[in-house]
Amino acid sequence: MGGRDTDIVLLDENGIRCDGRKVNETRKVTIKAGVLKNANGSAYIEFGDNKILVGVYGPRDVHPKHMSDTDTGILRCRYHMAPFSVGERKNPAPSRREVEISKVIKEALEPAVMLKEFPRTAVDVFMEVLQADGGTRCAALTGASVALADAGIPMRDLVAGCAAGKAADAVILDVNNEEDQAGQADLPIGYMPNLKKITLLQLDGVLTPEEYKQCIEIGIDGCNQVYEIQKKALQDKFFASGEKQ
Amino acid sequence: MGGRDTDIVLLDENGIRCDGRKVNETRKVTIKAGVLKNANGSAYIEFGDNKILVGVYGPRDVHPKHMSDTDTGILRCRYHMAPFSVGERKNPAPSRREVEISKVIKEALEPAVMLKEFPRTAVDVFMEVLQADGGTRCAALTGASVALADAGIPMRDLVAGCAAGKAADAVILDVNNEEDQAGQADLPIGYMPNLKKITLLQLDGVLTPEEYKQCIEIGIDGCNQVYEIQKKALQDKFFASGEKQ
Amino acid sequence: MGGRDTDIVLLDENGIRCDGRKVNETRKVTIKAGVLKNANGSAYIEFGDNKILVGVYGPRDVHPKHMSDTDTGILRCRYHMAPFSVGERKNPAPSRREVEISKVIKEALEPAVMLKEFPRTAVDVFMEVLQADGGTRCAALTGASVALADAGIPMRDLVAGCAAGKAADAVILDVNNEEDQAGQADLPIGYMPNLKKITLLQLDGVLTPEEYKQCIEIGIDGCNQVYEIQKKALQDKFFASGEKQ
Amino acid sequence: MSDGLIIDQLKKNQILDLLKEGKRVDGRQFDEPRKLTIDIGVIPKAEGSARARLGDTEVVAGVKVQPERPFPDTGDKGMLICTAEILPIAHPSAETGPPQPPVVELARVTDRGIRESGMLDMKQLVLEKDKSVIGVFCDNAVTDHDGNLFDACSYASTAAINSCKIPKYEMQDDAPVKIEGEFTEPPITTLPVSVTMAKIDDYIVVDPTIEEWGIMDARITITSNSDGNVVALQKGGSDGFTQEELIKCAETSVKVGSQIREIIKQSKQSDN
Amino acid sequence: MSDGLIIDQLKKNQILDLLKEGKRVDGRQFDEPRKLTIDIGVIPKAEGSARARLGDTEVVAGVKVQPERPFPDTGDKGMLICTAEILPIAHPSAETGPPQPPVVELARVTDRGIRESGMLDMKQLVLEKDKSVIGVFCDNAVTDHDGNLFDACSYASTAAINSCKIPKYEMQDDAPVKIEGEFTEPPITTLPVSVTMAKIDDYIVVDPTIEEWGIMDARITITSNSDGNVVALQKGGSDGFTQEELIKCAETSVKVGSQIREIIKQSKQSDN
Amino acid sequence: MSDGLIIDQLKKNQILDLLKEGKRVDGRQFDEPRKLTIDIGVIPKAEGSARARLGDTEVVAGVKVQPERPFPDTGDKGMLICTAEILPIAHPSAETGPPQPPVVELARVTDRGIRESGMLDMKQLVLEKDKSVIGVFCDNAVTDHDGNLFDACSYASTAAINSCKIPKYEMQDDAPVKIEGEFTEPPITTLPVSVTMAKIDDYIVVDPTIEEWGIMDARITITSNSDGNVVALQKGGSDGFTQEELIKCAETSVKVGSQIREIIKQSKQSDN
Repeated sequence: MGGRDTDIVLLDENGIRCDGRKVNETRKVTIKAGVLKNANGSAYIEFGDNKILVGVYGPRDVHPKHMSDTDTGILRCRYHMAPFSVGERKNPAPSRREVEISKVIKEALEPAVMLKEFPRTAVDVFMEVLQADGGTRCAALTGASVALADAGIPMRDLVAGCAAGKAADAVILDVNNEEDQAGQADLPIGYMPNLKKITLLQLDGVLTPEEYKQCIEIGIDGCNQVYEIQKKALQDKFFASGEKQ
Repeated sequence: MGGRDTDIVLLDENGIRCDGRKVNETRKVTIKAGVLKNANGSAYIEFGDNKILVGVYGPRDVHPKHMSDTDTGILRCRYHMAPFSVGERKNPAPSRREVEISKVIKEALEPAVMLKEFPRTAVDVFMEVLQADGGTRCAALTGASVALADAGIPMRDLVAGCAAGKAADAVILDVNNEEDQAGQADLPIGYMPNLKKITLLQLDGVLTPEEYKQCIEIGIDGCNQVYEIQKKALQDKFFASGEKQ
Repeated sequence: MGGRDTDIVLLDENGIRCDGRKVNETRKVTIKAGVLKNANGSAYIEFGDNKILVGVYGPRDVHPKHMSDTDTGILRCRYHMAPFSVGERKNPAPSRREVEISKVIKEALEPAVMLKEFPRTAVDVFMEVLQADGGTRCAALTGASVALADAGIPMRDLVAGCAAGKAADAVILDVNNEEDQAGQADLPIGYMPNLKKITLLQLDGVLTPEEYKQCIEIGIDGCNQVYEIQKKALQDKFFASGEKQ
Repeated sequence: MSDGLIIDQLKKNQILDLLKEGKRVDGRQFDEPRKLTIDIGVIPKAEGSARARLGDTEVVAGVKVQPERPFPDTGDKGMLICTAEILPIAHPSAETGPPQPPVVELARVTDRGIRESGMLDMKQLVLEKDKSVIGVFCDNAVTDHDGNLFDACSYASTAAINSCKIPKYEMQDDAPVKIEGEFTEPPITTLPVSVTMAKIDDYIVVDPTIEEWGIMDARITITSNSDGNVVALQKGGSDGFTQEELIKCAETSVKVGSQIREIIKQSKQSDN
Repeated sequence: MSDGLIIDQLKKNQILDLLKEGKRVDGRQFDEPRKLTIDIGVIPKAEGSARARLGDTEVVAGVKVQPERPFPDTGDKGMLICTAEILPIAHPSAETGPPQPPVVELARVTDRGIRESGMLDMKQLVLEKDKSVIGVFCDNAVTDHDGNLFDACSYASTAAINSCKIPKYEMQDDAPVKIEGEFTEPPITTLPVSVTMAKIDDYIVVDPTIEEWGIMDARITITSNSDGNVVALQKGGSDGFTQEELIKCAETSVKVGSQIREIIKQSKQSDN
Repeated sequence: MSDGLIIDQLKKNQILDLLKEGKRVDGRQFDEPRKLTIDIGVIPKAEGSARARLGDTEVVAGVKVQPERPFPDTGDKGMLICTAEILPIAHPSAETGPPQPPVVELARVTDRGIRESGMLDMKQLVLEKDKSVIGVFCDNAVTDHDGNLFDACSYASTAAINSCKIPKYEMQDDAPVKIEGEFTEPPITTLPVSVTMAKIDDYIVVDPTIEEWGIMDARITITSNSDGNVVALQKGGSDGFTQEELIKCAETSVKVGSQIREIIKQSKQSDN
């Protein structure tokens, strides 16, 4: 952030972005629920060129026992990148960045999950980034919501994720990798459309108060679009007759 | 493996190897049982220039308790190289290679140990390589069998270890360090002579099916020779009058 | 130690050291007890340019339980340096040096603490070096004694710390950083003035038997001086009307 | 989201009852931070340092400045790394050992607030392009924990970096050599300041104490710069915020942040 | 040897009873592997990739190719490293944290099968002797675990490396610079394929499912190359094999391996 | 301070009763170490090695000598590092895994005794100033533990270093190249020898066995050099020493140390 030197044209004279999108357009998002055999729930999401696999296990016993809570279930999240998911091979051990994102996603999902329904147990959400292209945390969060629902975990709402941001002095929706690297700000958002609550919010980069407002506005729009795709994925899994891949 | 460049003559025109042996000859093996004061059983083995000390503790309690098994005893093995045991000083922390060899040796010893005789407890086998010269895993396995017997652990058979391999296009017995580095294949074998079962088998390098058969054949021969030395070491310990070093 | 090359004059023709002190003079020591809000006891000590903060928690429960002792309380000590406390930034993870010093200080404090008075529990002493200038272990030990007393832990005596040493062929008191680097010996001492027992003693460097005797002699003198400052700090905390900073 | 802090039910009810009346346990307004005191130069041997006391929360930040070999793709900029650790003296619940997720988050949020603001003009911290650059390491040590470590670390870091001295180096034989006793001012462009707000029920309060922290439903940390722009942001906790709340929080952050910024500025002047 | 998998006694008896009748639970012949599907190019941004599904076991392998500084004694050869991890999504028993011995073994056996076969002609992967060589990293991620991870990782790795592209580099000022958009084929010499057999009582079955894996007495993994030679081998489990069994297993491995090799070859062609 | 060793009360009383009569359990005088046997050259492939048996405590020390890049501020001196580990074969209480504080202390005290004595003239171990120096690594492996590991490691280390051979190296293209078969003697200046004394009640005994170690109140390890000077010192345990005791301990250390030094010297001669 903060405008690294680059030759890339992030926004042309017609308001078209480097990947052909308009400023308020998301990348193509496809989600498929129930893709893993062993997991209690799962989802595979492609969010632009991001490719993320999410598996959910639980509610299940907690070891060691003293980590469990007699009043409530606990949610545990792990966001992890495959070594081959990024440009230069990544060390497989979890980085501090992955530890932080895991925590932020956990706290974005907690408002949506009815944890009190399964006291003493844990639900584990494992997000595996197979290919990364900017905006992985929003994509992982989006997929995790679908995987939780697929696992039959009681939920108040789905959480949909989409980033807003700023590049070439314009407020844009769904920041891709080039815009993240060469742009001015990245504001990932997680949103519960029915409950109208933002549960994930971070910011890298500089925004005026006015731009900040616009980013939140446009980001919520993006989340609402993503939400429709989440619902469709769950319907396809539960109601569609077949079309198994 | 796979024929690294080297000037060394692994086999001369008379069929003599770089250390003076014939193709079907093992290096000199000496074993002494009962060499440590504190261990319940122990052995010191020299296998060519390999020098390995093995100590056995147990059967003893398992901590934490949930690692124990009410139906059977468990065998735990650690193969470890001293920092000064190899050409360039080795980091004392266990490498992934040492972790794998520990597991392979454990599974080579398990068929020989009557684990059901000591449920809820563990027997620990610690193998310390003081000097390495090719074939350490076979040597460590050989010494470990003797140390287990020395500890009075009930056993169905001893496991004897000896590698076969290929160098200078010939099938050879008991691969030494130079042959391992510059040769074509290394096939370590662990064998129970009475039960006629192979319990350790690995391979690095390329063998035709026919060579593979020959290697197993010659390797079993080598194990049978090593077995006689194992038995003698135990007899010397238990029946010989003295000759304490 | 052992006389590294340096241009510094450690002792001039008038017997004055590089920081202006005489050979038998300590640096300025100031101690303030009760400086932390959350800790059960605490102290801030400046020993020359050393600045060290000590916090004490306990007696409190021990986790895991099997680490506790039904017959006695246990003392746990952690000596730790802030990354910015030394010339070149220090990695925040505890070094082997810090592990050793923690153990040496623990064993220097144990004779002074009446551990039998609080069986099954632990007292934790955390020493944080904010700025280091030679002699940190003596300074930390000195501060820790005051913090333990401030926490109301029953004690037989305070332990006062001060190093003796050798520089420019002279026996000196309270070795500073330059003298530690360029001098000939450093002999840190921990001493219980009432019980007349030395509870911490280490040595780096070479001393003749006669110099060794002189070092212990002068070091005990230094500890006695430090002891007066310790007592004053505790009086200021408990009896003085106010003068809160 | 309590990050391991346990507050008893009685205390919780007391706090909630007061909030309903528009009051806080310690008498502050909802948008009023605790008293902030900043002392700079507390670690004279470090190139910069500051002790920040925010109520009973206390942090010591020390800045080390030393030459570093740059990463291959950023050889035209200096390096800046901020860290944070909660010392075990700070609270009975503080743990030694590898940092747990809440501490990793604290360190990363502290770092991001400084870094994303562009506080230091990193291009001025190059000794020789691609060979040697100046590294600025600002390590925060929490010495007493009464809640809201995010802001205390933000203030200590900004004050320490703002008041640091950059030693002069000369390149000799491709290696940087320090010129003893010569220093330059750090290339400061702006002063980033974070303000953390806790949401308890539907009330949002600035600068939560450890008790408010322990019972809050959600929190948000918003960092603004000298121009009143937003430069970093971190939502936490097990609940969410409405769009309106977030707009309001940003306004509060900019407003409160400008008061804090004055205290940080004065800390430097009072030292001179 | 169960590597932590627990199979109930009823299931175990059922499997054993069927084996005595010459049958397997899923209807396969003793020497018949499960259906293998390989899709290559599933990670387009990696230089090579493959997803292998062996029954319900699934592995994604990704290949990264990048310049590396060689070790002092192997400056005339490129680098090749294969790894494997069992993702926690793959099975309820999978653990995060440092790899346990069974995972270390999986990774090392996967690596050895590729490396010892000489699959890649490493001498062709040198940019400048002793200064810079091409490193090929093939990382296997197990995404669903229904037994026999050894073979699934072998097939995914071989397919991913076989189908990878090697970017072109030029040495400039002793440093390798990538030429965008230019690639060469990897220097493939042979296609190694492992076949794992489980011994249950005295029956030996190819490609065990997770249930067969959980009750087996011993196992052997034999890797053969395109010439039908044996290139790597790993015995595991708490029992041993007779000499005759081992000869038979090698024959089975070569035979089954040649069928598998055709599927791997076709996966590349169907992509083009 | 027992470092995890538990001695039963009966044994403890027996030891104490004997001490009151001026006797020790194994019949030794208070100032009498156990029988020391040193064999050098036990690891022929290492550049130096020694096995020290002190009673039933046994340590094998191996010395590796290899070229190293020096640290920036010590480019005019070779490197010397001694380590120690307690192998799990040595005692039922020995643990694998990262070294616990008692093992860290053992390693550091062993290292300090050798290093601070100036045993090796490090200035003679430079191949090219600031570029390449000779590193001497002496690793101690405790193989049987019957108490007083400090002294056993001290003797094994001193004997191993004293008898090591330094390979010859030539600098070629800024890199050191070993000249096969050529060696020089190590630049030995003095032979450091530690003597450890345990305080039990008010009795001080030299070279405690594991049982004496388990019940002692405090201990002190004093290392002296060939000139009879004190070069390193480490107090341990949960009690203190009086000034008089410490003076006496130093005298004992120098006296006993000179006997030990003869055994170490002879171990080298008997090898030749």
